[in-house]
Amino acid sequence: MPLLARELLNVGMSPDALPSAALVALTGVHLSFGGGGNGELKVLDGIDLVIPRGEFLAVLGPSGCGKSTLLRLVAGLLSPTAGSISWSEGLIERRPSRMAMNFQKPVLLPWLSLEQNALLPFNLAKSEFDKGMAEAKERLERLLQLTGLEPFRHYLPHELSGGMQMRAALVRTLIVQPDLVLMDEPFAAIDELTREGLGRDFRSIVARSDAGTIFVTHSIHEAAFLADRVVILSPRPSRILADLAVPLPGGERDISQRRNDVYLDFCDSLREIIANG
Amino acid sequence: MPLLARELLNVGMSPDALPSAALVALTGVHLSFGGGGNGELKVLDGIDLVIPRGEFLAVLGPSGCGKSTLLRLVAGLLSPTAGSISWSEGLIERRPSRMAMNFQKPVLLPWLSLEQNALLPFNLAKSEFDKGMAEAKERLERLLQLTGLEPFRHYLPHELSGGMQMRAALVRTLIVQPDLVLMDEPFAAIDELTREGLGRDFRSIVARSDAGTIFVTHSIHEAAFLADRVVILSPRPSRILADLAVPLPGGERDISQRRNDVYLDFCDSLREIIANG
Amino acid sequence: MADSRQDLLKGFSLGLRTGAATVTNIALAVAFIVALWWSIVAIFSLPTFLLPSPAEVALAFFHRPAFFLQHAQVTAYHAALGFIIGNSLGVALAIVLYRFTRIRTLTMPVLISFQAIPIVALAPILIVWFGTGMASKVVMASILCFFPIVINTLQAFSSIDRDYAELFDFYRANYAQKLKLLLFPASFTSIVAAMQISAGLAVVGTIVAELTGSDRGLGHVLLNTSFRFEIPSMFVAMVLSALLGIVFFNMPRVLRYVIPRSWKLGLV
Amino acid sequence: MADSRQDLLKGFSLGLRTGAATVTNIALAVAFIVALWWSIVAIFSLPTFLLPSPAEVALAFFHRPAFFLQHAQVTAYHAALGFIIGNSLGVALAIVLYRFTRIRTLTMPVLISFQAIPIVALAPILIVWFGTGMASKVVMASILCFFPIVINTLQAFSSIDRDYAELFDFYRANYAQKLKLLLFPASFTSIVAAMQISAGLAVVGTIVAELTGSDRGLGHVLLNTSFRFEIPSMFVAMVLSALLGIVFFNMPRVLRYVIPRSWKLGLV
Amino acid sequence: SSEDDAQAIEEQQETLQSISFRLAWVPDMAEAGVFVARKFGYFQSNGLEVKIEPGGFGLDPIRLVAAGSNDFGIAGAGNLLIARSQGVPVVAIAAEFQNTPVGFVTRADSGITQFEDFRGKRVGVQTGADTDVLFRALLAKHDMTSSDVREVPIQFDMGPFVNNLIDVLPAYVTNQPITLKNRGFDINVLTAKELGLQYYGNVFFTTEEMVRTNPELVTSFVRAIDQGWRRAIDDREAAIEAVAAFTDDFERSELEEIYEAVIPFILPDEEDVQVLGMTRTRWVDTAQVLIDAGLIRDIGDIDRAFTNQFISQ
Ligand SMILES: Nc1ncnc2c1ncn2[C@@H]1O[C@H](COP(=O)(O)OP(=O)(O)OP(=O)(O)O)[C@@H](O)[C@H]1O
Ligand SMILES: Nc1ncnc2c1ncn2[C@@H]1O[C@H](COP(=O)(O)OP(=O)(O)OP(=O)(O)O)[C@@H](O)[C@H]1O
Ligand SMILES: [Mg+2]
Ligand SMILES: [Mg+2]
Repeated sequence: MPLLARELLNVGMSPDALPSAALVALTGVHLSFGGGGNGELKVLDGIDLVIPRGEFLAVLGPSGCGKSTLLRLVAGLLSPTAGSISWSEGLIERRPSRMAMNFQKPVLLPWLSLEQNALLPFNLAKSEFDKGMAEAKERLERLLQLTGLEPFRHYLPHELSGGMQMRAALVRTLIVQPDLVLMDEPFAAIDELTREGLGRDFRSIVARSDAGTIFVTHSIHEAAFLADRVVILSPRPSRILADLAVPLPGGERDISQRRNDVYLDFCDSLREIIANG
Repeated sequence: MPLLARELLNVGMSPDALPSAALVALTGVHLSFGGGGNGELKVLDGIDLVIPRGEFLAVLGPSGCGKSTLLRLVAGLLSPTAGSISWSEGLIERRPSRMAMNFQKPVLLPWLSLEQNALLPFNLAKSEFDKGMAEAKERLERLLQLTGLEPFRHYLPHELSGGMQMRAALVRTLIVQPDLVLMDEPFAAIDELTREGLGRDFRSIVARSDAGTIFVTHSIHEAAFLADRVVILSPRPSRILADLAVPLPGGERDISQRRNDVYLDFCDSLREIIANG
Repeated sequence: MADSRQDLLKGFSLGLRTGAATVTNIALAVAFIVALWWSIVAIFSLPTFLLPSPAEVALAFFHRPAFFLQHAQVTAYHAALGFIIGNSLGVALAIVLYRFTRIRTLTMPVLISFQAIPIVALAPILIVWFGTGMASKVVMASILCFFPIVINTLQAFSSIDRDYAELFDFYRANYAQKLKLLLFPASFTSIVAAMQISAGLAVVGTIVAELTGSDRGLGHVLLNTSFRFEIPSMFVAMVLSALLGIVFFNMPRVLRYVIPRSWKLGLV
Repeated sequence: MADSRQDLLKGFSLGLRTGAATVTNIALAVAFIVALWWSIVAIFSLPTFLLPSPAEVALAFFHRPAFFLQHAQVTAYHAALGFIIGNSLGVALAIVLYRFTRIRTLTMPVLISFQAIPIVALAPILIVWFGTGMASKVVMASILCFFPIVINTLQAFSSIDRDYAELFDFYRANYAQKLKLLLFPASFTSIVAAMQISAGLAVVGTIVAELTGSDRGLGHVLLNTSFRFEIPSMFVAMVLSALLGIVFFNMPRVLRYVIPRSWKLGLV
Repeated sequence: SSEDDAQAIEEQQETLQSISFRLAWVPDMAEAGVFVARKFGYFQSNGLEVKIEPGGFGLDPIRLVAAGSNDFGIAGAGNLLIARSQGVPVVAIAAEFQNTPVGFVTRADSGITQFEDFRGKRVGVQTGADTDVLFRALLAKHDMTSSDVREVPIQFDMGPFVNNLIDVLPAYVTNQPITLKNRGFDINVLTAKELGLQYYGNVFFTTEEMVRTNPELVTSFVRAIDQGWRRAIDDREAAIEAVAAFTDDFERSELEEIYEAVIPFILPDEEDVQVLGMTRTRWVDTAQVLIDAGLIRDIGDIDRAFTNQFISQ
């Protein structure tokens, strides 16, 4: 069992007794996809993981190891084959006001403009939001500026480039201010410079709130630079290879830290764990 | 006009008079998307570009600048608003045997298994291929091994992870052996280690043939490491900011060159051009 | 290549684009039919009582236009009511059946078996239950409209991309929201196409009902003129029913201009 | 949540899954209808001539089962032929119309106007052209089948994702390949749904044709028994036509097991 | 031997002339003579091979015969006159029903026993049908208009009457009253004749052209049905057997009842008229009914609407 999880979980604790600091706890979670002509496929093979309030957790792992599946489990969109997951109160029931998710694909509704797509969470769960549409619209403006999508607000999804579609999905995710944010490779289709800027901005947005974050990425540097803690998954069937705190200060971070030796060494060690996993 | 293009093109040459070493030449290509309620959008603003036989060209540029659009133009799927494009003989007409394209999205047919999707080009243009299905199947096996998809050959697309879908599309693209390969961020959804491996393998595959390659990527390091030449596009409306030869040897490359100072400096200079663009 | 792509991507319109273009196309089509008809009559030198020429039919119409138009109006009114009722109920049922799989499993065979009962055979019973007045006509038109809508709507709902379903599940959208923001917009063109099919059936259903007991409507005119051997007048009724069909076929397309706008407005 | 997702994603089957489940469901549905029917008769104490009880209808059937089954067989045969012809022509026309936009623009209003002419009124002309025999029945069944298929197939073709269109254009797929590898597989469930609609219409079309001049088939039995007020026998004919409808409705589903497999085989 | 017989028939068939014949409605005892002619070889012995085709809903024998789809047909005499008034060249070659079997049925307890009693009552109207024609003529004859009764549009089934939606049911008295009585209804039957109308029922007809160009064929045809009807009238068993051989729609007991009801309408009720024969007087009366009903303007060239030339004297 990884270190942090062991700290937070008393062995033998019932899944409902969630430590007050924790948002989600996974205990011995197994998941298999089954049947359908291709035989059973074991994807997750005993995952123990706790996400505390206010923490930014990055998840690294080879393609197809089960990262998206893990996020789906945390989001309550899938149920584990074995093991259990417990959420802090209201987290599941009050999506999307308390939990937000950025899917690996943009999943924009083709008949709605960028702006309308971005406001979808509000329209789907009006009653959940304390702050109303006015505030959402203010936030929309800021996010459109941030992502450089302002001139395209009335474009339909098929008129946007691949990266712009991902950014539009990002706006939709961040327009709510939840307790837990699930991000599935949000910056994969975006160029390096924009990506760095967006990463920094994203971290400062969640750092200012008390939100916890699970951030799936393929970039070791991005994981190390953005997160407070990095979890590395093994190839399928996936177990947790490592669960490490990032040796950088909390709060906002600036680009200069990327030349920092501690940071570069940390990246190298992550790289080594992955390569040997 | 960028250097290489000037070398290859005689000023005032007719678009049909393509230098024998060139696969494609773009001359003063402009492209706008228009009308549709959102006004005109200038995307490409005078692109001159020549892709010689056997060259690996990387294209860098901010999200939404027009990289995918440029590939669509080269592929003959769009026509320029102004300017002209000429192809070496048969390149357009004999797709996919002489030109292959890897789209930014995987675009796998949902009702076909991975394997069936990968063999699609052969089924669509049987008569174009000198070498028959037997050879294609051999190649399929090698590519499935290379991409680690062998155990999933009978899976349907929705049963694959995001990265696996991209890899499946890659198999479909590389199963033919064309003169020109167009790659639109083929490794975007794939983890770093796999990505490095695939990149190396991809380069060695095309290096062994005489194929030209246009490779759109968001990663400066990837561009510098894989390509013979890098083109940097400005933000929309796009022009060519720089067109630079990569100071690394041709042929296959190995990972040690990534620690090479010449390489690192080159990356820094690319980075600088992009940042100031 | 660029062209062939454009072609393949061209939006679905059944060839009836904007209002003006629609009218032009229909005019062209009508001209074509009339030409064809006339040449058949001429080439086979068919007698009036088998197939009158377009001129004879036109003459019969202009002999008493008000008479024909009044009856056509009655049929149009009943067909429109039947269309609205049949489609509303059909969509409503599809909504329920999509939600409750168990009910769908049990209900479909029942519905299908009703669909296969020839309405002409049902007519006498409908007359007994709903009287010879308007109700029996409207009921028959509704019944004919009903099935294509139910089946096509269910089909359209079921073929929506699973990624969207996941998105809406994540956002805890309730069924009403799924309907409004996902199922309907995504199925819109399918449902309009189904309504276009049922629009024609509404006209046919009304006329068949009028054939089995009515003193008004095009069905009544058909029956009466065929008995009086006024074949050109009978063809006037047939031509009017065909024209009604064209008008009805284009009615659902109005939805394209009305509903999506309001959906969008409702959203932002 | 996981459950509701499953629900939303559930494949389209109109509640009729595998062969065994289908039979069970139909049996349940039939039992339900019979129970409902019987209780209506009992509660309102309806006389036989208005609505005979299931027992009376069953009695009428078992009085001369061979008679009814022979006529049902004739109808089934004609309807099946009409179904096959109508659907084949319908799909063929949709293929042509989708390819040639200009033709589509001009043809649709013509087709629509034909659809809205009540088939009963057309009967004399069809009889003159096709005779009183089998041909006129098959033609009418085909005509009724034809339109839903054309319209739904066109609609399904037109709603295919543009990314796929681009892929096929890049690979220079010709129209035949697009049809075989993209348009048909992607529209498969839509086309099956449309065929299910037209399967019911094929039965109705045949019976209507039999009402207009025939000495065989369920339509003939309906006409005869209704005229002679043999209401239980008339209901036997109606029940048989409903059962035929159920059988026909499930026929297109066989395609699900046949065609996709061959497509796949053709591909690898 | 039977083989020789078969060969003989085959040889004979080669010389037979094929014609088609369209019934007015589904096969019924009303065409017993035709079926007897078929069953007992009278068509063959007259050199004919006859294809008998049923009528049905929405199908008009006059249009089919006039268009050349069929050679001969059966249709209401009234329809024939209406068609002729529209210029359709068809001509009656033999009467089948000397009087129309059309009439009205009322409930016994309704007290409706004559046309005057229709006032204010709910009368079923089968738009355009013979019953409608007779009803309009009767209105005119009694100086009534349609506003004197309550018209209810119906079709050919008895549902509305049985369910008491109407008081007066237009009916074929050879048929529907039997059904109603068998179902236990107590009814009055008013035939057209009893109400004072002289009106032919179904007649055999062909085109003027056929009469002009191929009178031998018409003669053969009429002779065959004449022989058929004479046998049918004399031999109930033969009639029933012949109808049952053509259609399995009826049960034997029904056929007997209908036979008894049909024959009186076939038998001539005028002086010097034989089976299938016609008179100018009754054709004029028939036309007068149509004139009263507003369906034709005048009797026109009534003499050319029918011909007795093929009836054996
Ligand atoms: N069909 C279209 N209609 C209108 N605008 C379009 C269309 N396709 C692309 N665009 C616009 O063209 C611009 C360039 O798009 P393109 O897809 O080429 O960008 P890109 O460089 O590939 O970006 P990315 O890196 O995000 O994929 C974008 O601003 C996009 O909005
Ligand atoms: N619906 C499904 N049916 C069967 N197998 C599935 C299904 N969904 C996912 N899988 C399998 O589960 C494994 C993990 O998938 P997942 O999407 O979680 O990977 P991932 O770590 O997100 O990969 P990537 O980095 O490529 O996105 C894959 O092998 C995939 O084939
Ligand atoms: Mg994933
Ligand atoms: Mg792109």
